[in-house]
Amino acid sequence: MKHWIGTALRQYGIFLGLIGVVIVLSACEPRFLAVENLTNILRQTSVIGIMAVGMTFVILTAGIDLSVGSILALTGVVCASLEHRGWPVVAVVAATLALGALIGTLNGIVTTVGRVTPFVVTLGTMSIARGLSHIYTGGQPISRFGAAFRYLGTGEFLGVPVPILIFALTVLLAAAVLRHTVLGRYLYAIGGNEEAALLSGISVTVYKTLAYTICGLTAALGAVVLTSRLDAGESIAGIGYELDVIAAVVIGGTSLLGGRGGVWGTLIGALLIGTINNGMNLLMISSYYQLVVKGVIIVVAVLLDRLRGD
Amino acid sequence: MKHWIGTALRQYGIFLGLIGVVIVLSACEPRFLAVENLTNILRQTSVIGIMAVGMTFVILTAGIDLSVGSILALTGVVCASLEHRGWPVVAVVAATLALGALIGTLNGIVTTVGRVTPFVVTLGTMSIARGLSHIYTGGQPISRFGAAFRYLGTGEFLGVPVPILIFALTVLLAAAVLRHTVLGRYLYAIGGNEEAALLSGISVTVYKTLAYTICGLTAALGAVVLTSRLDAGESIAGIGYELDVIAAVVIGGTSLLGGRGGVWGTLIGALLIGTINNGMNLLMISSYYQLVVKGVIIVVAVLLDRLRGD
Amino acid sequence: QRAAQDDGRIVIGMTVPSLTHPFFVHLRDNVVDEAQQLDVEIIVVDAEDVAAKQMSIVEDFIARRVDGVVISPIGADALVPAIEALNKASIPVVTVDRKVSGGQVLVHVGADNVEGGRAAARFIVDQLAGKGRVIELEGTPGASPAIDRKAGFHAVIDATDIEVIASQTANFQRANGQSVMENLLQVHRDFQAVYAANDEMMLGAVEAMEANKVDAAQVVTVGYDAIPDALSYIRAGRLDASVEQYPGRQAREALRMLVAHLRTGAPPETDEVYIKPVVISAANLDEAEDKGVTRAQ
Amino acid sequence: MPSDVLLRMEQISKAFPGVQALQAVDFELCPGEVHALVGENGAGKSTLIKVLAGVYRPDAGTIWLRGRQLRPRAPRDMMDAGVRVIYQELNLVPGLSVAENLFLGRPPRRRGLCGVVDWPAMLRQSAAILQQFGLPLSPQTKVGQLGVAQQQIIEIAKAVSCNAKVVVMDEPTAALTERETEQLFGIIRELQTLGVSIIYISHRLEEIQRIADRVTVLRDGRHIITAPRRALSSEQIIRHMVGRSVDEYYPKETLPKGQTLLEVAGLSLRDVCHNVSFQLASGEILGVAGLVGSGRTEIAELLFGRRKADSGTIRIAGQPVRIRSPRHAIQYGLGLIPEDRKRDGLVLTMSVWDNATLAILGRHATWGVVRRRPLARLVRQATGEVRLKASSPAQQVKYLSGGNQQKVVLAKWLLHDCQVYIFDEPTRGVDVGAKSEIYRLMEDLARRGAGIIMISSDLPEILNMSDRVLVVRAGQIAGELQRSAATQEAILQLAVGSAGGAS
Ligand SMILES: Nc1ncnc2c1ncn2[C@@H]1O[C@H](COP(=O)(O)OP(=O)(O)OP(=O)(O)O)[C@@H](O)[C@H]1O
Ligand SMILES: Nc1ncnc2c1ncn2[C@@H]1O[C@H](COP(=O)(O)OP(=O)(O)OP(=O)(O)O)[C@@H](O)[C@H]1O
Ligand SMILES: [Mg+2]
Ligand SMILES: [Mg+2]
Repeated sequence: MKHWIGTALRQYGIFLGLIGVVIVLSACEPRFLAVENLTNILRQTSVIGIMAVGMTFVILTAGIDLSVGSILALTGVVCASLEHRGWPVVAVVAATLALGALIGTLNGIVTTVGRVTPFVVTLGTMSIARGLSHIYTGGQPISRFGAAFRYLGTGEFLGVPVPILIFALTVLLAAAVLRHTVLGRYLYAIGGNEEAALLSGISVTVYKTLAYTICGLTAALGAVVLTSRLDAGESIAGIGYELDVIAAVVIGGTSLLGGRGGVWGTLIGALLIGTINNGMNLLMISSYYQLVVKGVIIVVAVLLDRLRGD
Repeated sequence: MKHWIGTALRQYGIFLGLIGVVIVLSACEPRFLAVENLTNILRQTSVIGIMAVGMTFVILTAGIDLSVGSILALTGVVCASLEHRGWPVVAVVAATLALGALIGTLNGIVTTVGRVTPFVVTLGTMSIARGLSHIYTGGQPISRFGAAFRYLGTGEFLGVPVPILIFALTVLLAAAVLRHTVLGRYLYAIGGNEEAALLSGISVTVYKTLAYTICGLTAALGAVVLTSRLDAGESIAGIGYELDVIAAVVIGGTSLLGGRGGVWGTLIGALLIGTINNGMNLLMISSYYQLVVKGVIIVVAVLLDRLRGD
Repeated sequence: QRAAQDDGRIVIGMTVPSLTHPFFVHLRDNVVDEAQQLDVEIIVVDAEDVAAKQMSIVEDFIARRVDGVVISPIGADALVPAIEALNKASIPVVTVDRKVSGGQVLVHVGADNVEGGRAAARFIVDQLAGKGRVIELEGTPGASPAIDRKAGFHAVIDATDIEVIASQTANFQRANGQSVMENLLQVHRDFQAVYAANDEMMLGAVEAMEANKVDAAQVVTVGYDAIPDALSYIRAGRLDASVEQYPGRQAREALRMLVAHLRTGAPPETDEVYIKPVVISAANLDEAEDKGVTRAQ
Repeated sequence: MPSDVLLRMEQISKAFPGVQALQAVDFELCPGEVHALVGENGAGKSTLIKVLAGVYRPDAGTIWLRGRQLRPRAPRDMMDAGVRVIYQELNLVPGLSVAENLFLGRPPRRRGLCGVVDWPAMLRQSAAILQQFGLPLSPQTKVGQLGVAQQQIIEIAKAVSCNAKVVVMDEPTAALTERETEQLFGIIRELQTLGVSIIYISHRLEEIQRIADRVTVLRDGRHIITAPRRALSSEQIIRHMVGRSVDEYYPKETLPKGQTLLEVAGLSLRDVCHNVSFQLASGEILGVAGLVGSGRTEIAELLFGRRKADSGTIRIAGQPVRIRSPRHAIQYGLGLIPEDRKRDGLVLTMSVWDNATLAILGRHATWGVVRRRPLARLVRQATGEVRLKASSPAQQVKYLSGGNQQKVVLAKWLLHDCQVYIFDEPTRGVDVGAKSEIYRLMEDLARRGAGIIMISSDLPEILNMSDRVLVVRAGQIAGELQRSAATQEAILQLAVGSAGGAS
């Protein structure tokens, strides 16, 4: 198991890149390596990270989902309003996840059955879901939740912050699904060669759709964590997240052309982005220069990874 | 020639979708079809459209360029400051275009020689170029230009607004390049089967890089038009344009997996987006509902296109 | 006389920089409400923080032949051509909140972001008695309110003994405010005040401080925009203050003056209405616009 | 041995992670010579020519052309030096026209306007080339619409039509029928008279016997022998290749016919096939012969639900069925081994294990979780049966030699218990040793009661393995021959339609 994770990390991720960034940062700022700060990074990465896990499924099939940020907003405000109506936390979470999965499934169906390229479908959904969340809330945040709900974003379990736990479980579960289930193997096959998958009797329509369902589901899970963490559900949440989420997946080595990559790489990709953001705050780089530094680091980290082989 | 354009339009574009949208809009709002309004749409579409032409080259090779919005900003502020220094307009334009082409070439080189996936490279450039433009201007716009420079964005030539003319020339030139030159054909070959192109002795590195060069060039051309039109060069110009530009290309039927599509489709894609935005404003649809309507129209227009065949 | 054209109903086009900022949502809500009272039709279009988009929206308004335009320009310079186009089409235009640097504007109703920044700084200087360390959260790099609010803030604070120990951007977003503050707390524990260029970031920062066991009562916290959420934080004692620019009042005033002009043809008495930004704290909570009430359906 | 050597490769070594593909291999080529390169699947033949072509850089060794040392860094370099390669795997751009593919990398340009393609000239020259190769195609046809054989001919035409000094052909005939093969030999002879040298790779030893001047045998990446063709018999070549003699080429025995498994009546699809009717019984091997482009593959695709017929009925075990998709076909007990492994058969980015199990994963899962252990045993068995040479089941299929890739596709369907197997060019690119193994497997399947439709362009294979032979011409069944009546002449006659056959 341990060995297996290690291999996977080395194989997919830009492991060296992340290590490099960590080394530089800890040299510049000793407090970077403090346990609290590392926890901090993980906690901050959790929302994007959870969403990126679902996105990995979609990208593995050579698809893309631009609507995750908007799904996050819509499910987030619905989640917040259900909590306000006094629903029990379990029901709130279940309903939120179901809504996310539903929107994802719709994305999938229009893509597969309607044979519209996923970029366009999810671009449409991105706009529609954002509009709906504004309409639902009238643009005002829905805030102040009960302690039970806030536990999901701010609580700790055995000393580990709950968002980190949720993130970790999502990654582990996704890795297991991708590796050990029919669904996972089929998604790789579809992404690698859709024609061959079809001729092997795989129901491409169903499995591709499932990838979008999962992506919608994780976006909703991200929404639960974010809403609880911020103590507010906002219709403006998650604007621009699609780029961060896709970036985490792609930096983590999953190919936009499908069939290659995995969720361990995505974990590293998300951590790399989170670490860079954290590090620049710690080093107090001013905002204009942050943009330059961030861009350079991303490219260099991935280039560094090239040294590794091939 | 005329026939050929017609075929191309029908082949690639979501021509039916655009026609459908136009019919609905002119039924709802008679002023939509007024010449001034149609000119209006073309003028508004020109900047995104010009950039989308270059993006088509990149996407045809199965690449992507996220940095176009930032290149627009950086070249735009440089263009503005050169104008302020009293350079002749021709020199200002030439220098701006050269800068855009240079940045594009850098994108291309890191992608091809460094073998880093273009998504990551241009994500980095997006951040770097944005930061540089903020640093260059200190965040302050550079505005008020001479009449000669303003002619490019606001003038008319034989009754046609100059931005529309530039847009039209760009599309025509690009269509000719893609169809009739070695460069164009090689880009299709590379996007269709990179391995085969390489084994046939095509210098994949050089031609792929050229696609990014062209994309940077058109982003700079867009910057010239925009800067002149707004009478200001701003470091925040073009934020989020990458999505609009890529959307125009993809809605126009060019495949993100490369090798299929063309610049006529891109033209229609850009016009479709421009028409929707314009129409919703004419129909006085309120902002939140605009998002929903826009999303629905995009998806439906592309679905409508499916009816056409296959 | 313009209003007599077509069906006789006055149609107003309005465009704001971004409806993803609660400030403009509130402004929109008020203006929509006011339009109802004035019996005019209004459309409010979001320019998504892109100057070129705002210009296109204005052009569409001209094509639609609206009777008047209310605009809160994204950039003072970049929207001048849009104003000039309106002038050319003889459509009267008023600006709200932010100004433009050229063209003919019927009237400008606004508050000054630079002045608001100064007010926030003065509040901190008062509370800290002129000494201490402060953390600043900036808005989206390059955005004009981010630049103006920062400029005003520094104009005052730099003249005192108060030290700005960290200045980082959180892009006007709550989630970013939270994570940037969490990060800063890793290296900074010794500070007495936090200033954020909008409430969204501030509220995120407050959440971060509370979660990290920083005693919020010991820290002077000042946000900007006085959004309802922020007011409720102030009421609960979790936030000290927020700068109020009265967007509702601004918008209503602007619309009233525009409609009056359209109905009577008379120019307004003044070409600039200036609303002074006020720092709202627990002491003067009722001076804030009650923003929950006028929410549009 | 001729003294004037055109091309010399000395002590070439090349290792890939986990395999030493080439170890100090020497190879030389004289002007106007046809030099055959043979060896088992995975012996290193393709690797050697890719080193020559500048695709791979060798770990050690040197390449000399006309006494000058070359250090190719990209395929372009060797092309400029006059070396043209027909690769084993098709390398065409599916979205481009035939004309553009023929001139890929060297389109005719307008005089005076460098960089502008001369379309009229390109179309004209393409039409001439197509005519020369007997392909009744418009130069504007998209290559993606063509069958494998036609694509292969285009590959050949592309390489041959540009005045090369050396032409390398890596299994050019694997997908071709007799007629096209003859045509190719004609072209090779023509090239020879022009002084062009040819490196010829094939697993069909009778071809080697016919055209080669010299033969070089590789085994496990090592050079075994180079000798004039006359000095080596086919048996000797095989012994050098495998290190032992291979017995019993075609293990065909006639089995008693069982009940009818599949009945096809009146199957038609516009422009593709007309009124196709036949039956298949349990235990039977039904050979399907025909010329390239005759529509055999299309008939298979219709049966398998990849295309939808306009009319006609299909009965399986007596029951009429409507097959709507490949998935559906599989549920009815059909299996299709497609002719184009790269396009339709394999997920190149996945491992041998994943590819082999793709069609049966669903059946070996509990609650969607794959039960690996029993599967692993099955995979081991199947890959053993086809004699797959791979470093491990985890190896990516992309890095297997062509023949071994074909074996993975075979293994995939052997693992799937089908009632009816449709093999479309099953032994394409497979070496002699493994070929007889595959024939034995087909026999086994038939003995177990399965019915087999074997589409093949390899006439000896058809003649020796089929109980019955269907001959397809222009999308129609031109005739049906019992095993006793099936001769090369009879089949060819039906295929080209020169004389009326039984129908
Ligand atoms: N790119 C590669 N990466 C890793 N291994 C490779 C690669 N290419 C070839 N090999 C391995 O090198 C060995 C030789 O392969 P090669 O393709 O040269 O065989 P071949 O003689 O052409 O076989 P065939 O008759 O099946 O085409 C094989 O074991 C193959 O798996
Ligand atoms: N998608 C398609 N569109 C149009 N024509 C097609 C298409 N696919 C195949 N054809 C045509 O159908 C005919 C039969 O194709 P194909 O070459 O695959 O037959 P085949 O008998 O299997 O021969 P082989 O497998 O030896 O190439 C050819 O004339 C081919 O051009
Ligand atoms: Mg080979
Ligand atoms: Mg065939």
